[in-house]
Amino acid sequence: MIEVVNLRKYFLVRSSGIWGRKKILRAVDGISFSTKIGETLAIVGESGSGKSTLVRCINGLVQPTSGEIYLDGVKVNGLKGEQYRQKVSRKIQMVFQDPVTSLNPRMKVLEIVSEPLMVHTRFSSIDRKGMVLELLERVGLNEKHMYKYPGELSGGQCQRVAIARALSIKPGALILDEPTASLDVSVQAQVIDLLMQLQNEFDLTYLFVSHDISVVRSISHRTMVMYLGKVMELGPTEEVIDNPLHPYTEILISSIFVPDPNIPLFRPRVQGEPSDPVELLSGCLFRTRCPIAENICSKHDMSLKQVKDNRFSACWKS
Amino acid sequence: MNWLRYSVSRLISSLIVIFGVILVVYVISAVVPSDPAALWVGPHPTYSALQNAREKLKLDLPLFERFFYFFKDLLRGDLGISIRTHNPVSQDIFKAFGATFELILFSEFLAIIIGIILGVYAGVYQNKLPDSINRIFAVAGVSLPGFWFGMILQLIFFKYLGILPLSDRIDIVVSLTNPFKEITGFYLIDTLIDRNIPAFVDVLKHLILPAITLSVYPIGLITRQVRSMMIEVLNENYIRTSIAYGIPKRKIYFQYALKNAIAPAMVTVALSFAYTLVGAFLVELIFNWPGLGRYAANSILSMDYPAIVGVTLVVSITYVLINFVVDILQAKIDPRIKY
Amino acid sequence: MKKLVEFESYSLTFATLSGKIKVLENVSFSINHNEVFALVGETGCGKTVTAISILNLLPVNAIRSGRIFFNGTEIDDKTVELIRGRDVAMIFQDPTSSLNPLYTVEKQLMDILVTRQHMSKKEAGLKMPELLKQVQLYDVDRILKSYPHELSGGMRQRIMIAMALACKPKLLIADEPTTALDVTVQRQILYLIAQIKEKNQLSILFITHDMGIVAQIADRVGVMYAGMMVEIAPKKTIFEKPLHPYTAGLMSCIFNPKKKTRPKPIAGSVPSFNSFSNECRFHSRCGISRKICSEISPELVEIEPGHLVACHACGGVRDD
Amino acid sequence: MDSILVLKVALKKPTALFSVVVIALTLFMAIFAPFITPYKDQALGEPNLSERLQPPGGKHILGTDHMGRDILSRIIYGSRTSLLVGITVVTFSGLIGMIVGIAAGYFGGIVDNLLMRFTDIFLAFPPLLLALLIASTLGKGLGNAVLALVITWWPWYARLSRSQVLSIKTLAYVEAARSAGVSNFMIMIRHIFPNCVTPVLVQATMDMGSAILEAAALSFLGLGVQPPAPDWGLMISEGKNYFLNYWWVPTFPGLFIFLLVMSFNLLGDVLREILDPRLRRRFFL
Amino acid sequence: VVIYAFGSEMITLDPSTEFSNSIVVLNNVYETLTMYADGKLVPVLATEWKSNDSGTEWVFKLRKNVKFHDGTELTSQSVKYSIYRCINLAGGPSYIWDSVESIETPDKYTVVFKLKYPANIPLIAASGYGAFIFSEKVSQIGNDQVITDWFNSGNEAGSGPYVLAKYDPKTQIVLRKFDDYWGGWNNKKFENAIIQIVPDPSLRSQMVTSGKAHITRDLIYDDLKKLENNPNVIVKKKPSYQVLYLFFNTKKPPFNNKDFRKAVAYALPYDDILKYVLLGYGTRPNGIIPKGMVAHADHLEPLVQDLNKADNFLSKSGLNLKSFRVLLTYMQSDEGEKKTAELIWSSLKKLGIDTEIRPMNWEQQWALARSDPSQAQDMFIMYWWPTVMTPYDFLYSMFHTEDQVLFNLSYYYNDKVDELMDRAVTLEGINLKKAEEFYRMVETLLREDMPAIPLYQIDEVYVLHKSIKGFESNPAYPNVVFFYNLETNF
Ligand SMILES: Nc1ncnc2c1ncn2[C@@H]1O[C@H](COP(=O)(O)OP(=O)(O)OP(=O)(O)O)[C@@H](O)[C@H]1O
Ligand SMILES: Nc1ncnc2c1ncn2[C@@H]1O[C@H](COP(=O)(O)OP(=O)(O)OP(=O)(O)O)[C@@H](O)[C@H]1O
Ligand SMILES: [Mg+2]
Ligand SMILES: [Mg+2]
Repeated sequence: MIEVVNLRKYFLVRSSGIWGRKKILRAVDGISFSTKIGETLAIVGESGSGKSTLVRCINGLVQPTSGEIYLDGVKVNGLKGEQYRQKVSRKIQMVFQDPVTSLNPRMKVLEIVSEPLMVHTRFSSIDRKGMVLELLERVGLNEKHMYKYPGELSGGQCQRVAIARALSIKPGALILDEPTASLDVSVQAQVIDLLMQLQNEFDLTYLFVSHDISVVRSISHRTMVMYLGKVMELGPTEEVIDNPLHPYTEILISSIFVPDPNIPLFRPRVQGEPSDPVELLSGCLFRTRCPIAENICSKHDMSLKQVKDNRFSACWKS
Repeated sequence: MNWLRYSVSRLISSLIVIFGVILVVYVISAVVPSDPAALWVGPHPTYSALQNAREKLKLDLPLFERFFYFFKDLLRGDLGISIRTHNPVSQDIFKAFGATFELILFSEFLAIIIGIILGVYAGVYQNKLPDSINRIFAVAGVSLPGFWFGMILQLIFFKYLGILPLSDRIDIVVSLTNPFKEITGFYLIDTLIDRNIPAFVDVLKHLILPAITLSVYPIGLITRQVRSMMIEVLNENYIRTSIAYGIPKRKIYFQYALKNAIAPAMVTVALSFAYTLVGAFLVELIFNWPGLGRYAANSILSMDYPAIVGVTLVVSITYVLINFVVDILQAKIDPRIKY
Repeated sequence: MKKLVEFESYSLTFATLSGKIKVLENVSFSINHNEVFALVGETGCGKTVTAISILNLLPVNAIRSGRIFFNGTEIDDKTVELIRGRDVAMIFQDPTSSLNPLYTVEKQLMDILVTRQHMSKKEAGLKMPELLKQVQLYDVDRILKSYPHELSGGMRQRIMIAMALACKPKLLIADEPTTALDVTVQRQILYLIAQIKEKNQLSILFITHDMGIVAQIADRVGVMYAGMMVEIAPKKTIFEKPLHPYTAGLMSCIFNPKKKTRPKPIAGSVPSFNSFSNECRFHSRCGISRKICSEISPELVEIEPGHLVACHACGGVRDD
Repeated sequence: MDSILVLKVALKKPTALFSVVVIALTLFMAIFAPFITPYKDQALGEPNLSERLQPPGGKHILGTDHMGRDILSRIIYGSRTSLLVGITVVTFSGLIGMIVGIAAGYFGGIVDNLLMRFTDIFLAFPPLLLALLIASTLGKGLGNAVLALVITWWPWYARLSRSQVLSIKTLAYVEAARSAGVSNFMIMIRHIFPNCVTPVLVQATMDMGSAILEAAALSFLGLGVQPPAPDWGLMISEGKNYFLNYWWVPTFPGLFIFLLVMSFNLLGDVLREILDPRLRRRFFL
Repeated sequence: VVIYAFGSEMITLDPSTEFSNSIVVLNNVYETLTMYADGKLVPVLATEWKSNDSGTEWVFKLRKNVKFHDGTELTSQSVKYSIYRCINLAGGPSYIWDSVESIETPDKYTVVFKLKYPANIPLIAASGYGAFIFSEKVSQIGNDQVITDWFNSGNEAGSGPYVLAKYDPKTQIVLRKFDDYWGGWNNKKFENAIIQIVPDPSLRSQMVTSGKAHITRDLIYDDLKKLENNPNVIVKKKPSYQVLYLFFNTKKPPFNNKDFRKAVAYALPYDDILKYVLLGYGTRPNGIIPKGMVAHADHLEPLVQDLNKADNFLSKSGLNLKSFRVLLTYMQSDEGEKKTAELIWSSLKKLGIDTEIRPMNWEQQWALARSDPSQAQDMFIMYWWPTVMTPYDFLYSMFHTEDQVLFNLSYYYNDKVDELMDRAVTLEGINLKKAEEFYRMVETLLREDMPAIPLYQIDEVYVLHKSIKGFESNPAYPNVVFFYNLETNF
């Protein structure tokens, strides 16, 4: 369904100093992966690791610096206008993190959900209304909500509207950029539940961006761990979580607080924060924080290697 | 370092803007549907006198060439010759500058002091009585037609109370009986340098009404801006932090909040400078103040385009420079500003 | 054990453009010496306003009723001045906006030490490196000279903690101190807070909605729902034998990284505050609501020692 | 926030109520001028030389001017020009400014740079100065004065709407529309424009006052409305030669300008305070 | 000290080119060969003069022992230098010397003017502009431009009773007595004179009543009426030679229609204009030439408002009033023009003519008038006053055929009129009677064709503080106060 080959996205940023030379920020640095239809691929990593940039490249909101993106086997990067509408937005839609800002506060739910329909189809407004109602009901809302403004809805309801909008033109894949990060626990559960149902029903492919590994475990089939624009580990979710190959994955997972009162608070396995993506090091990017780093890590190539049949890791030790 | 880079880049963009300003002003003034030659020669000229004037003023050259000459002269600080007064414009402006700047600086000084005090006060007592009174005053300040307000003040303080002079910078009699040397062009300072107290008092009396007239608008503007900046800042989380840590109120208002509020409010101060620069045009007319404004208004009314260009340039460049200084100061106050 | 903080049927109403809304209803609980009391609940249920009530940092449009005691004295406009920055210190959710952007770290720490601890500048200068080391910041000179925006999120939160430590408080209020941070950093900060608590023998009012954090750091837990305290119990009880249907629902919503679960969400969403009259605020989403639930707001009652629940269905009866 | 609520809240404030009343009365005067004016001919400029410079009272409630014309009548008719100037200046500069600002903000890059450098040049003039320059070049007259004001004002709206757009365009709903394939033009129309209208509107309310004030200043300098047409600024200007001995000639028109301008400013202030959450105080000190 | 509160700023100060306000200063600092007073010529620097029979050569004898302020003596060389400088610089007033072919200086005190065509040189030499005599020594300063700059920065080289002590053209000009003045001094005269620039008329009036100034003019007429009853001041009025004319655009419909012009002429409220615009401080000349000047049109009656006649002419014109709108321009800075325009507007409205009155500044409206008659304004009001005190100055400038429009703003071309004027002017110096006759014939023709009509002739009104004696205004030198003639009362 989605295939990404050696994707890079560099930003130019200005650094300090009188004449401030421009420097390169490697937000996404040579990433390749592919997904199957009906599969959920989770992308996890700390903030700034390039998750959003990656998925925004895929649906064309950001122009990648290099690399190729294929949707259903068609190369889609750099498309514009009608081409873009046909080959990208019909196939892949996005749900954003913040339910409040992802809906135009001056449009009614009906208008919001029917906007993609207006762009992509020629249905009459009555037909569209019917379709919108159907969609709303599918995501657990009803006719009442059709004439409300986003400001009158709760966060969870807003996120449902956003999902309905994404589904309105029946895309094959959804990009979910932390769709539950700003929701409450109880609402988060509702939305995840809904997403799982929808996937079953429409055979959707999900790119699920998150930094909450607990949620990832419940929803995704495979997981990709990113750090400073590079993939650290890729593999089936359960295996990655239960038996991480890369020390970074291991640390990420050990940092999670398990909701179990019997586990006492233990000392953090890692210190410091991710280094500045502008001043990248040679060799393994994680070695400055890695508990098992050795001198040789600074020279070692850190491209993703296949370790077992479906497991990949970028650590030479694994 | 950052600060220096910011200053340099702002300076460059200011220069570009100034060039644009020059171009715009020149083009606007050059398409004037009037005959500068007629102004140059005065009333009832002969035809040949007009023709001579046209040649002298290079009116027969194409606009582009005229701009070229104009710009070349400008780089040497030469603004051309006023068609109305036949003096070099730069000289006219230089003479008028002192009078105007004395008035503007005095009013702006009043405005900044009063505006900040009222603004902080109103911001701290948001929606309480002092705030409401303040706000009505501030709004009234920005709503008064200065040219009208000046007349009303003249009516009250000159005609009815008889305690302040009607107009001019100094009384003729005082200037004759207590002459002083013009050094800075600021009479207040000149009289002081001369230790000429009667003249100083007279100058001050003459300054009061025009300065008040000119400062009501900036006072309103600054009060309003400082007030809303104060409110905004007092809502910030870091102020809440300071309160939570028990930092004394006075320190919070006048040190933390004011510093944070003043950086953005400085833009308003710059804006209010722009107002006084031009407000002086009207105020000087009413108070017969021999400054740039009166010169400008007369030039505009008689379409003396080198003078108009000159004054506009001087005023706009002053304004651009004030903005530049404000930006730099802001960057100095607020370490977050980068570009 | 003497109570450090005590809320006595504390209610809070906001006057807003669209009328008055009662955001806290009859909140009563207490925090003991040397314990971590975690306050959990969904967004907007009133955790923050409860916490800042202790320091009286409420907005001007707040109308309060009921009483709050600190160390036995009632907190009012006067007494609160005495405890701010001395007995009680607070760490906020968003360290970026909670530090003054125009002053260096040094100046901000110094002001607290000088004005609240009555140190001389010189003493304060000696104290500051020590404080920074306590929060595991070792590059002292650079950090002191830095402006907040030049530091990373984790460092800023450590600075906030250092500011709190500078006060030698008896109570530390931590309002979602790690929500804005990355997972790896979250654990560092929490571990730091826990260490400090052990070393300095202080009480912590810890606000969060992450049950994982509660599970690891809290001693006792208070669960809030729409401005009401619905259940208070020791941590273990909350996780293992929650009584209030809301708490129970909450527990079943939680994802666990150790097992693949299909969560069982609570239906519906939190109603808006202005729709409440005198009723159980949870009854519209409650699976076991009865008629009485829509008429009378349940009181918080102690069902077993240390376990308080506000639910008509559980009133006195233990039905697990 | 919905507009009814805003209105309701606003009208609870005495200042807002006051300004709404003044504005409504002025509007009434402007619309019904022919029916409520005591001396219509005089209002339109007909000299009435036998009653020159009469003090207020009696036949002429606010007195007469140097041509014997009834000042009240001229003030009533003058409200038309003032309101007209205010509305046209604000509308046109608002529209132009929004178009430029939205285009610059939305497209960014070179478009933004070009447009904004261009507006910067206009912003580098103190506004009234540029208006004076333009009005004197274009020639005297109301139309030219309005044009001059529009030329000096649109950059402010451009800047305001650009900054709005910059914050709106990063919001997820714009990205959502883009990824749904909505064209740039439609995004600007449907998503960006409606969301930057409110601040522009609030600004415009306040600017109504300033526009009226600046138009009056231009008239005062002889660059705006031309005699014998009735206009408040012009009346002050004409009264300038008489005010020391005949105080009422400039005083009343000035008072009307002041009240109207102040009303717009007060209203704008209240609206801004209601609509801008940052101006609502939250913490207790 | 005597203080003259004056309304306008000074501009230039070069005696050879000055054509504007500064004559107020110059006439006290410089002197001319002759002066014009009440229709007669008075000797000043020249003591006597005579011409040949054809009026093409004039001989002037100079006054002896006249000192310039720079110490040099008045000689025929300085006269020659001064007049040549005026001619060579070709500034505004240079045209008065147009007739001069050459100037000869046979001896130290004799000046001979050789002319291209007959002209009244003694009268020309009395002109308030361009006829000042100054020391030849200034030629040593540098080239013409340098000299001009030298003058404009507040220097002078005159022979008048006062020297320029301080020159601040926008605020104040201070004059101090010249000790060596040939006219001598007595202790009643003022040793210092100040020209204070006070643009605000109310303030000027305030200043004389309170004694802060002693002389002023150009007050608001309403204020003047009050001042007449004020015991502290004396209001002096006298007809000036300044007349306000209304020009009709005879090259463009509807004013190319003579009957229409007459209809408008009879519709105007002349009395109201005099009464309300000037509040009586003015008169009406019978024709174009102002009252008090040679060749005033005594044989004509002034125009009066007559609405019947106006209606008759209107119907005779056969124009459809609904089909056009006429434009009247006036100078915005002038109250009188403005009010007059409003009165014209209102009376034409009563006649059914839709008029737009548009204030413009002088250069703009003049530029418009000079552009293309078919695009120019329909009516134009303008003041005219003479440079040389001859009727020719009025009639020739405004009604003689011009190749390039300058001041014939009615675009009036009449060979008969041209010829009469051309002959009259050559006779002026030798046979004034005959010249006057020709001028009156021109007036008759102009009344018939009505290309322009005089609206009023303003009075020169000076307000003096009661402490001042000896003031006499001289309309040939508008605005000028000859401080030397004044004496103090105390
Ligand atoms: N438009 C941009 N210009 C410059 N730098 C950018 C831009 N967009 C993103 N970046 C940088 O690229 C890096 C990756 O950003 P990205 O938003 O993809 O991270 P993320 O993994 O989604 O983080 P988060 O978890 O916080 O959402 C960051 O360092 C960010 O600062
Ligand atoms: N100044 C105010 N005026 C009106 N309502 C307010 C005000 N401040 C807070 N509220 C309301 O009070 C309720 C409680 O807010 P509070 O900030 O305590 O929630 P919280 O539990 O801390 O939520 P979160 O988890 O999002 O921090 C909210 O519904 C909020 O909208
Ligand atoms: Mg992201
Ligand atoms: Mg909170």
